[in-house]
Order: sequence, then C-alpha cells, then structure tokens
Amino acid sequence: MPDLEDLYREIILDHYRSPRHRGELESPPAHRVEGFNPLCGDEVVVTMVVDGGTLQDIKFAGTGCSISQSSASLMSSAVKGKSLDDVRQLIRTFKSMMSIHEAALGESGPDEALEEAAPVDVRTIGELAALQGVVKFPVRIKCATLSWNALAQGLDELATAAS
Amino acid sequence: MPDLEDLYREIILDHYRSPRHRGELESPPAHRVEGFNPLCGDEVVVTMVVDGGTLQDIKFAGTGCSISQSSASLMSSAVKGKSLDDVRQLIRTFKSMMSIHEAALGESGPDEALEEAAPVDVRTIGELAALQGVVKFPVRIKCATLSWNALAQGLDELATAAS
Amino acid sequence: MALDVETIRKDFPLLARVVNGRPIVYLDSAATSLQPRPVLAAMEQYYETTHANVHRGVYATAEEATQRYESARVAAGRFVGAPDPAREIVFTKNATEAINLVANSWGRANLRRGDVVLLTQMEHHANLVPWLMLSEQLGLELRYLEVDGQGRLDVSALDRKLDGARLVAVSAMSNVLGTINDLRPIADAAHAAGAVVLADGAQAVPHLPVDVRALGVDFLAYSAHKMLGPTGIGALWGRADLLDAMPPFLGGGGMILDVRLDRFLPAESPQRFEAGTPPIAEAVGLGAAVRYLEAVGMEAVRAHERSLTDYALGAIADRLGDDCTVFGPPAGDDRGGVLSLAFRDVHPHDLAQVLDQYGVCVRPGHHCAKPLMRVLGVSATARASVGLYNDERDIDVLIEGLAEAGRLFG
Amino acid sequence: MALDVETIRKDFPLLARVVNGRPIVYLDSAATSLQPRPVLAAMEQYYETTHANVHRGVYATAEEATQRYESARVAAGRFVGAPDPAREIVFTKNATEAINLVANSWGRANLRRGDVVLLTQMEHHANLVPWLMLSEQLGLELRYLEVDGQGRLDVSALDRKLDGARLVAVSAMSNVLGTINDLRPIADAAHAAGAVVLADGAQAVPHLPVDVRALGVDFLAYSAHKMLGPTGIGALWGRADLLDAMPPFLGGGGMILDVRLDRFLPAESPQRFEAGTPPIAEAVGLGAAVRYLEAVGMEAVRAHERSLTDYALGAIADRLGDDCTVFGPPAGDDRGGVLSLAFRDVHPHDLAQVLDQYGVCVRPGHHCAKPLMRVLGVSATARASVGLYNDERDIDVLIEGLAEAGRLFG
Ligand SMILES: Cc1ncc(COP(=O)(O)O)c(C=O)c1O
Ligand SMILES: Cc1ncc(COP(=O)(O)O)c(C=O)c1O
Repeated sequence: MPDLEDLYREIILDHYRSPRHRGELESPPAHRVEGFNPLCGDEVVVTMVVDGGTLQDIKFAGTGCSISQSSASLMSSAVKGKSLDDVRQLIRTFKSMMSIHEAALGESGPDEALEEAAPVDVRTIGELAALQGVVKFPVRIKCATLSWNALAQGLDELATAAS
Repeated sequence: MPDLEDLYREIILDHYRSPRHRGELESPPAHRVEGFNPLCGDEVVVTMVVDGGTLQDIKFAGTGCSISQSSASLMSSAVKGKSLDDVRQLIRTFKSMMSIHEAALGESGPDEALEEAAPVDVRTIGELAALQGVVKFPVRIKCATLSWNALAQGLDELATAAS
Repeated sequence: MALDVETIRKDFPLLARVVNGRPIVYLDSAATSLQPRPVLAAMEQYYETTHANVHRGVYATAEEATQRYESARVAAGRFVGAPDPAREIVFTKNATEAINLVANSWGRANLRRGDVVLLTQMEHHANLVPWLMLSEQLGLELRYLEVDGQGRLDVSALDRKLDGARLVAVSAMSNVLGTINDLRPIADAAHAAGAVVLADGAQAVPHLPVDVRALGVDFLAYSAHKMLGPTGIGALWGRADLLDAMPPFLGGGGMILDVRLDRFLPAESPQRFEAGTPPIAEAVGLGAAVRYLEAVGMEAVRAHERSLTDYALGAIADRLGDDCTVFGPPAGDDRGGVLSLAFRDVHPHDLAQVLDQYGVCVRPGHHCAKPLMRVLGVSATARASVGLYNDERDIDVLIEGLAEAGRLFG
Repeated sequence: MALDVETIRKDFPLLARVVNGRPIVYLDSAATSLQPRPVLAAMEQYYETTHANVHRGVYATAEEATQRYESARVAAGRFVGAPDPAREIVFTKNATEAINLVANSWGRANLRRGDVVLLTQMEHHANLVPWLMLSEQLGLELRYLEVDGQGRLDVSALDRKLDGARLVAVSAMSNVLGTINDLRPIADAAHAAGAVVLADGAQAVPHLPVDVRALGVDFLAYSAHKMLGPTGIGALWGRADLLDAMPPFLGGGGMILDVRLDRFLPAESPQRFEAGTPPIAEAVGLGAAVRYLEAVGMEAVRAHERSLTDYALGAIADRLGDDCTVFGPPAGDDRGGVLSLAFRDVHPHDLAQVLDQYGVCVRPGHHCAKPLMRVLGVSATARASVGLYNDERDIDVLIEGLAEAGRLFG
C-alpha cells in the first residue's frame, strides 16, 4: 500500500493552503467552463482569456479536496501566459501521467500498470511532478484531472467557436 | 422423492386417453372461458351452460398434459348436472386439496406442508381423489387447477352478468 | 435482549481483513453492508446443489430452486410486515429499480400533466431522478418538504404542499443525516389528500424494525446489499390492489400469460413485474439475510446501533469539540447510525484518505444527495455509518484518525 | 484442441448431485448453466475480503471493489470482441433488461409513429415483448422474418421487409431450434436500409465464439447465468457512438453528473445506464466465468457441443425412429446444442416428469417463444440442451428415459 506522503507532498499542501489564481475572470470577455466530479460532488469553474494564440489569463474557482484544488492551482500557474500549443502539450503530458492507471484498470493491478506506462519526463513539467504520486491512489486521479479536463474543454470550445 | 405412480394413477391415465366431455359447446348460448398456464403454454377452453341454478352442460377443449387433460375430464364429469351451489362447493374442496402445497410454499418443505393441511374428506369427491398425488409434485398443481380456475371464472362472469 | 457484538463479528469474514497494517474498521454500512457467513453459505450451497431456472421446470432441482426463490419472497415480505408477501413483493435489482418501477408503471398509468408529486429535500438521487425523468415526460409539478436546521423534515407546510398531490415519495431514514422520519402522520395526511405514498426504505429496513402497516405507506423499496444480503437484488413491496392494477414495466419471459406477434397478455402481479431470469441465488441470499437479522432481532439491532450512535455523538463532541460538526438530529429516537461529518475545513476526500491509513472505511462525497448538500451548505461530507457488527472501539479509531487529519492539514 | 470433459465435469459441484437415486443428468443449459468452482470461489472471495460499494469510496476495499467491477466490464467486452470494452459494456440485471434498455432509451429517442421494427418468428419473448410494449406507446409497425420448414430464417423477403425499417432485432441463436443465424448478411442489408441492428446473444454468447465486429451488429445483449456465471447480471454491448447519444433509462445514484430539485445532468455512458448499486459480486463472477471459458477456448466449447449434438441427433433417430421429432435444422455448422423434442403425442410435461425419474433435467413448455410454438404447430416441446460439461452418456440416459415414457403413455 502506498504511503500518504506520496500523495500529500509539501508542494501540494502549499498550493492547497495558498492557492494561486483563485477566483473568476469576468465572463464575457473570459470563457467560462464548469466541471463536475460526479463521484464526490466537487465542482470547478475555470475562466480563461485566449488572445493571439496565447492563454493570456486563467483563474479557477469551485470547491474540492486538496488534490483537486492544488492541481487547479498548479495548472493555472503552469499554463498562464503560454502559447496554446504549449498548453495543449502540457495537458497531454499531464493526462498521460494521470491516465497510467486508468488505462490499465483492466485486469492488472496498479503496480503492473505503473511498470507498463510510457515514462513521462518529469523535468518538462516542473512543480506538476508533485502530483505524480496521485496515480498510486486511483480514485483520486479524477480529483487531479478535474480542472485539466475543464481547461481542455474550454480550449476546444473556443477553437470550435473561432472556426 | 415421491413416486411417479402417485402422479399417474390409473384413473388419470384413463381420463387422459379417453377424455369425457371433450369439445366446445356452441357459444352463445354457452358461456366460454379461456385459461392459460403461462409457465408451460397449456391452454384450456371451457364452455358451459347454466340454467335454473344448475350447470346443465359443460365441455372442455385445448391442449395440455395428462394431468391438465384428465383433471378437466374428471371435473366435467363431476360437475355436469350439479346445482351451482354444489359446483362451487366442489371447486372449493378441490382447490383446497390442491392449495395444500401452494399455501405452504413459504419456508417449509412439501412434507411438512402436507401434514399441516386441513384434511379433505376424499369420500366426498369420488374419482377426483385420484388427483391427490399431484400435490406432491408442486409444479404440476397448476396443470391440475387450470380447468377448475376457468370454470370458477366462468361462474363468476355469469353471476356478474346476471346481477 | 442485548446483542452480543463479539459473537456477531465472528460471522463476518471481511472483518478479519487488515488494511494498511491495521485491522479494518468498517464504517460504511449506509453504502453497503458486509455479509455474514450464513448468507454466503446459503448462496454457495444453492449454486452447488440446487441451481436451475425457476418457474418453468418440472425436474427436481428446478422445483427446489423455485421453492427457494418463492420462499425468499415470503421472507422478504414478512420482514417488512407485508400482509400477503407472496403477492406483494416484487424482486428488482436494487432499491433504485424498485422506485423506477413505481415511477414508470404506477406513474405513467396514474399521473397526468400538472399533477403534483411531493418529495423532500433529503431524498437520495434514487428517489429524485426517476421523478425528474417522469416529470420531463409528463409535465408534473414536483414539490419538496424542507429540511430544518436540525436535519428533520419540516412538515408545517404539509397540508398546503399536499394540495393536488397524487404521490408522496419520502425516505424512511436519511442516508446522510440519519434522520428517521415519522412517516405515519405524513402517510395519513397524504391519504386524506388522495395521494399514494412510497417510502424509500433503503436505509430504514436494514437498521430498524419496519412494518408497512404501521407506517401506513403504499409502496416500500429496499435493497438486499444494505441489510447483510448480496448485491444484485432489491425488493418492492406494494399494496396488492395497487400492484394488480399496474401495467408491466419491463417486458420479457416470465411476465406474460400469452404472446402473439401483435399483442401480449401480461401475467398477474408479482410475476408481471419480473421480466427475464430473476436474481435467484441473490433471493436465496436475501432470504438468509432476513433469517439472520430475525434471529438477532431488529429491536436488538436498533438498540445496539442507537447506543453506538449515542456513544459516537458524545465522544466526537468530547474529544474533537468545535473542530467537528455532525449533521443531523441529536441523539434520540429519531436518530439512526449515520454520521455525516465536517472536520474544520479539511475536505471530506482528504479526511477519508487519512482515515484509510487507520484502516477506517468512511465515505466522502455527496452520498447521492446533491440537493441536500446544497441545503447543508457543503459540497460533500465524510460519512461514517454503523452496522450491527460495529463497536465502540471502531468509533475510537475513527476519532483518532480525524485528529490526525487535523494535524496533517492544520 | 479438444476439450477434456472428464476434467471439466469435476469443476461443477452440482454434477455430483443425486436425484431420485440417479446421478443428475443436466440437460437444461439453454435455461441456465451450472457454475464451476472458480466462479463461485471468485464471488465468495470477493465478499469475504473486498466487498464495498463501487465508484464512491477512497478507502482500500472500495478502491479494490471498483477495480474488480471495472475489470469485469473489460472482460465482458473483450469476450464478445468489443472494440472499447470500458466504454461499451453496460451491466444490467439480465439479457432481458439489456433489450428493454435499448427499446426504452434508443427506441424512444429514435423511433416515431409508423417506423418499422423487423423481428423474427423465432424470437424469445425477451426480444418480442419490449417491442410490443414500445409499439403500443409509439405506434410502430412490427414485421417478422419467417421460419422455414427446417427451422431457419427465411431471408428471401429481407429487402422488402427492411423497407422503412429503423431497427432489426434478431436472435443470434434460437433457444428452441438451436438455429445459429447468419447475422452478417442481415446486418449488412439492415445497415444499407438505414436500420440499426440488435442481436439477442443470450444463447450464442455462451456456446459460440462471438465477435460483434464480425457479426456487424450495433447492440448485443446477453446474460451471465447462461455462460457459467451467476444470476443477477447481464450485459449490453453497444456501439460507443450510439450509447453516447442515448438518453438515460433508469434514474438514480451513479448515473448523474449533477442533480438539482428541478433538473439533472446525466453522466457519460456506460455509467449513465447503471442506476443504483450495481451487481458487484455478480460482475466479479461474470469476469471469472469469462476467464474460465477463455481458458477452455470457445472454439473448443463449440466443437465439443457440436459433436455432442451430432451424436444426439443420430442416436435419437437410430434408437427412437419416427416416435421422436427433433425440431430445428439437421446437424451442421448452423446447428447449436438445443434439442426441442416431440415424442409421439406424449405431452412434454409428462415427458419431463418421467425423465426426472432418471435424473434427467429437461424443460417442457413454450420456452418463452409462444409465437414460434404456433409456427411449429405445437403448444410446447420438451427441450434438452447441452453445455460444455455434458457427454454422450447424458444423451444415452435421455433416450432411455424417452423410451420409458413411451411405454408408460403407450
Ligand atoms: C434467446 C434468448 N433471449 C433472451 C433470453 C432472456 O435471458 P434472461 O432471462 O437471462 O434475461 C433467453 C433466456 O431465457 C434466451 O434464450
Ligand atoms: C436512502 C437511499 N435510497 C436509495 C438508495 C439506493 O439503493 P441502491 O443503490 O441499492 O439501489 C440508497 C443507497 O444507495 C439510499 O441510501
């Protein structure tokens, strides 16, 4: 059984206690997306401003556990000001780090699943690496990905609206 | 486990091979009732003429196993020409003989059930006593009661129509 | 007649489990109960010696299987005081299907545009979503009894809300607050107003003596897996005259008298509502669970769980003070053993995660009662709920774990 | 790779049973199969070590239970060649519910007054009554493919009958005739005509290699209890894009994203279709049944059952001659191991009763296929059906018992 310290790293507790980019941007002009974790009732609201191919600003609101809140805080810090290409790349990297277990929920246990996973180069993701331990707690993965899914949905919606 | 001879008494096989009162009375004037055994697909058609408080005539048709056919034949022989009061009394007696087991299907086994049953005076029912063994084969009870239920339903319908 | 919890615990194999190096402390019986050996043995013995499809075979095992299935029906009915169990119990896959059955069958046959269905703010989604779905189709007016500051139903507006109501659907015990609702006066008022009453008994039937005649309701839904029985089976008790007048719900084998290519004739109730091969082994398990609970005695179960609830409410207040809030009524006759907790501002998910390290099984989340969460002003709670196999040590470990969560997230 | 029936028989505890002084001869697998020890052990071990409600807990056993439940979903999908099992398998209580789900959810969303649904005369009530019920509500036109003199589907009028059809619902294998229908051309023609295809796999999935892509169908329904698994669980496989577009069926916990007092938001498929606590232990059992069948190999199962069917058809003709009629196609690739018998004019009930004295389990009746009975011109048949655990001795005892019935009713 994995240790609690794998889950609650210091960086996570720090972002949980002092979340960055918390709040809501005025919408419009900001684009607003709501996400639900139907399993536990957590809700997240992500507001974002995209301009000239860049994610100019982002904030998150809503309620959630230390994992969902710190993940949203870490996400906002990581993506704000980045080009949309970089943001999408980061979403992919993060989701693949998190989906390790989900994908393998098939017949094998978590440990096997971890071994099979395509390695994520943690040096490319900075502080986000602190969330790596979450994959050892499969039910918490949905907490960690909640805000990321909302961000991805928002970018998709904006792309569709623009096209 | 009860013996097959308890079920297939000679009288039963005789009424099965040479059914009495088989056929359909013209309807109208006869009253016609269909019965189904949903579990096995057996169908019975009972046609009857009631006049002056007496069951003047009765015939049965349809398809069924030796138990349902012989029971219909035995029934027709037993009730034809009887007063409605006597017919109803006979239906009650027969059904109580048959419901011994059904009623006790609760938690106790068939043997217990038999012991608990209110005794039916077999001398009052003549040849019908041959069907007594059916209660030891609970799934066959529905075969034996199929035509009786149709008869009872017919009498009820006639009574309602008359009132 | 007190209940001997030490002896009872030995019947539950899962209590021998060790989690994170600690003996398991199972406090999630409101979600699902554990199963005692006699229930598992009854199902295993059924599969090993008797299994056959029911109702259609004449051979020995088919007849025995039918008898065991039907005798489980009688046991399931007797357990809730059904006047005529053999006719009045419909087996479903869970309590949720039982409520959906009433909504679809009774509801479509009896409700019209504008009719009022009265629910409460404390209902489980199982007793909300079927009515929301039906309302989308028929255009009903859904009204709600409110929940007061102590977690009790506010019945002061009952008569007004019953005006125009055709159905009242209300939980006999809340799965979040532990509130045991006093259904009799609600049912009486509903009947006086011409409404039919469905009780969601998913939480009450496993933990309290329940008698449908005493409650005065018309339908009662419950699940086996919350009352020491297996997953995969629930029951609907319904008044015979109501069931007899209801159209079928699901179509298929076993629920018909005759089928032609252009029409069919449904069978009598309860067969009419049981399409396809039923949960036979599960019925056998439910029957064994009923016998187990009857042997312990539901009065004794309630007394034990009540004293445990009293102990927990007291100990939490003593040892954790203002750090911990328990939603729902104070200790008392109308307080069941469900403890929905808030601990400072630590999120329930995090609480449950820390408690898991102590082997303690509690459930974080909205407990399928999102509207009630909004009333309580929280998005989730951590819920500890007791069963007849819990004892005071379990509560002590719970409190120990909560204190540790406080240190970690302090 | 032949199947070692002697070894397999040892895995099935019920085969040790003695009935009327004779070892049981179980020939009723079309009604329900027996369960091997590994299936029973998997469920027992689940209850004893892991049981918890799924999807909502963070503690260890809840997580394990969720994982075991979801991995059973993957196994159930893989077994029928589902391209994306985790998304495309909905657990139901039985095959019947799976078909009702399609009728109620897909049907109500996609069918309008006058739309044609094409069925066949050989369907089980499970694949008739849901469409009759839906038709009563929506006013559909139900058409039927006919059954020819050899018990095969007459597809000569297929294109004409497909005109205007929105749905084709057809059995992959008849539970009365043993006919294995060639679904691919039917599905291709249906798709060309713009119809969606549902296959009733209740009989095919347990006895043949089944691959939804090879069959070319859009939905497939089946039951665990006919494929060595437990009662209380079935599965619907559906094409992901169809499932994603379908409205919910039953309402309750687990199938929502959000619930408010005046509306709700459904979850994604497959959760959207699984309201309430699912059959968790049953899913574990189904997963174990799939593993058992995969280990034996479905090709080997089919080969064994086919050779047993060939033997039975030959031996019945040899030893009973004209006294005994077996309905359905002659021995061959499209002939499954279901033998519906008529023996002189002895009623099937009486045949089965006599056979019971020999320990032989066969089923008399209409087999939930009353329209087909009318086509065959009988009110019932006595049906003997084989499973992977049967051998030629079982057939010999069957024939011995039939001959005795001939003497008794001669
Ligand atoms: C062809 C066919 N379809 C459907 C069913 C229904 O299966 P279940 O009773 O498990 O729902 C059966 C079995 O009874 C069957 O043989
Ligand atoms: C009050 C209440 N109603 C209904 C249900 C639904 O029960 P099930 O999930 O067994 O259908 C539950 C349990 O989840 C409950 O607590």
